[in-house]
Amino acid sequence: MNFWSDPINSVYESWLLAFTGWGLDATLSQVIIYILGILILITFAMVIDILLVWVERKVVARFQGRLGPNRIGPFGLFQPIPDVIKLIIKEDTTPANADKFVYNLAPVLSLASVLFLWAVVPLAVNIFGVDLNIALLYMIATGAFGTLSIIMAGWSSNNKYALLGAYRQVASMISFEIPMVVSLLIPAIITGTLSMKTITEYQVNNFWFFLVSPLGALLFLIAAIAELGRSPFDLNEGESEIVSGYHIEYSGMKFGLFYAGEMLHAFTFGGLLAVLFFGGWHGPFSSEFPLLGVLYFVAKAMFGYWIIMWIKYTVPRIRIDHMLLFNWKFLTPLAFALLIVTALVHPLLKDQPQWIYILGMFLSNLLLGWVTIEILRGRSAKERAAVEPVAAVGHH
Amino acid sequence: MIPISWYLFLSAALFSVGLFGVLVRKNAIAILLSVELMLNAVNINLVSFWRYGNTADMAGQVFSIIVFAVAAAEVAVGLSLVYSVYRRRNTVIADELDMMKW
Amino acid sequence: MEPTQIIFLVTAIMMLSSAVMVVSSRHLVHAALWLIVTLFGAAVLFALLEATFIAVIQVVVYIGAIAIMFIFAVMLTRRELRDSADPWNKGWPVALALTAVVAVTLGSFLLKWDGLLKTSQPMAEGYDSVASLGTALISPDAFVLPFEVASVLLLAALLGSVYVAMNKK
Amino acid sequence: MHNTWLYVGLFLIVGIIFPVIPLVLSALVAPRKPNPIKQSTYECGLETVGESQVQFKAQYYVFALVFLIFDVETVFLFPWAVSLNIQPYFVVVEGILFISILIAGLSYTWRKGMLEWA
Repeated sequence: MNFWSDPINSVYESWLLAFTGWGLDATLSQVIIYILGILILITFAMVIDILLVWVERKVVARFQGRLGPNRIGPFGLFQPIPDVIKLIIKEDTTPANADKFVYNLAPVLSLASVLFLWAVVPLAVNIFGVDLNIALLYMIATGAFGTLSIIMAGWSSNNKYALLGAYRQVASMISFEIPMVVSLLIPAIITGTLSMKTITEYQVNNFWFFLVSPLGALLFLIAAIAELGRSPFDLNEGESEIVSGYHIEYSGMKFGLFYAGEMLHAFTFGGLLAVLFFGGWHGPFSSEFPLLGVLYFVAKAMFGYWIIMWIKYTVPRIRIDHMLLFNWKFLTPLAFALLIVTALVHPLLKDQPQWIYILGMFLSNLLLGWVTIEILRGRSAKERAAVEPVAAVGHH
Repeated sequence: MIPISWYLFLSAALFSVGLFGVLVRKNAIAILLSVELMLNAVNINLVSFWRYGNTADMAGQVFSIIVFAVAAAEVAVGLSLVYSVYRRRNTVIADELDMMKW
Repeated sequence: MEPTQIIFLVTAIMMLSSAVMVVSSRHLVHAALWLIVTLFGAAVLFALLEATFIAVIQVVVYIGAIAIMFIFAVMLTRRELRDSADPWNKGWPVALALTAVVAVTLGSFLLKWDGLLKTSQPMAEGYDSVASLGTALISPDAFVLPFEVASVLLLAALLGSVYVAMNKK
Repeated sequence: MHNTWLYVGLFLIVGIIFPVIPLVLSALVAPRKPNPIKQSTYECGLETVGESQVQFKAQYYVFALVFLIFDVETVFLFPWAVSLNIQPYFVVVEGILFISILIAGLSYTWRKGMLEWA
């Protein structure tokens, strides 16, 4: 098999041949190759993660009119290396009353829950960890471990601020999981599968789902930002009130794991946004040259990551009750309304020509968005009418 | 190949551990934790009978999904009751809840 | 021994020992964390049984929602968080005897059954458990009634639990 | 040939072990000189008053309750969504009935003011 058209399978087969040639059992050599492949995939993710440290620092500097890291290497590109070395050789303090085992397990679980996601993300036409037929649910399941790691960290640190930060973060993560799951259902309805590989292939052969469900993509993005705990939903950190949230007592490499996990999580959500709504690895010549597909995927994921950063460094933090009520009173009903509209329109139009289908779905999304905005406008006008007389008195 | 007996015996053992927890635990939340163990034992039974029987008949899996819904409902109502009692009586120790004794 | 058998045994031992920790642990948060280990073990078993959907749902619902609920509830009623006293009530020897009777009865019933050593048939090629589950759940001649009843059950649970938890009287 | 669940299982194991490596590395090279001040609870330099594991607000618990119910609901919706393409149209109505029953529950809790931050 040709390396350039099918790199994973060609490497797999040549290695399998080599291992069995050395007299190893077929199952055992399969396990060894799997582990090697997993290590390569995880290392790839971690290399991107380390680069993200530079990207994040450089971009935030530009947003704030600074230069950012510029001393080590061209454009300060090698800045992450001393950062990592510093984290490794830093003394690691543990609070005296901490629950040691849980305290140490939490950062590991935090990064691991993000790494787990990379098992199912399709990087190119035939470069992917595994084609799971329930990949979307698997993605939600890994999120459960992330939630767990946060509550473990907050609880075991034996610190009030950490615990408050964990409460806030967990409450917002579980709340925003509902609109996220519902927005995942839209690609599932259109393709009739939960496999990310099939969803991407459907988009390559037909159309990007962004066209038929712009509202779904928007819901996914908002829910993803809230899951990540990034601004405007970063009140789990709230440095002016609870210092830095659930990882306040962590130092050295343990903090580094939380930090790396958060960074990679944001990038992975960018990638998932690409996979679900923007065609994944799809681009010119991506089917012929899978390695090019990986490049497209990384570029799209980086674009999603950049949008998340853009929002993070632009908008201010909101209050925890506003955030939770925003979810339960606005985002969740909207998500379910979108699900109902999609479930009604999709079966009606699926046998029509493609342009009618796309137009119909797009218009139904647009209509729902317009209705939502009108309802919001009516409500806010009512609220303003109730508030304004008081404000007028205040002015005089 | 794993014979079905392995699953059934594991599930029976898990059920017994859960039953013991329900009977001996003082704390009401711990009792609910043990009930979860028992429900899980049931679920293992359901799914293994599905797998070792006719896999085209989805009754086993559908039933275990219903068990998930029941478990969620049980946890929601149970924990709310515990919290409600805690607010009135300031305790979650089941032995101290003696309102209904006389 | 086959690899699947080894995986099963490791998982079973892990599940049973953590289940024992759930019922014996003094600290309730630890008990809840041990419960998570047991629940994850059950998910591994479901994966072994090739019930892929159930395996993932086990993690999503039990670890992602129910276990978190338990930890929240423990923290809400935290005056009893550290049981310094005995976590078991005085009647535990009786309970142990009772449990032993139940376990022995269950075991003897199982041993009498003749299908005990039954092994599974391999799954059909290209079998999609999610799609067939979906078809079974919503087709009118299968399980559509339980499907709708489940939503009523969840509705009742939502209303009841929120009312009980937040009732100020 | 390619065993899906074997791969996922191995991925979970490797994914858990991988983050431990930098921790072990750090434990080997980092200095360790603990003292009571370093190990005390960090509260911006103030002395800690009372227990650290504070009781949390009941409102979080209500949101967790609503989440639990809706999480289980989505579990039912996944098989429904996947089989929409191969089912007749009235199946859509069944799902919408299912969703609207739960939305009714959400709007009831909303109306009763139980979602408000008390």
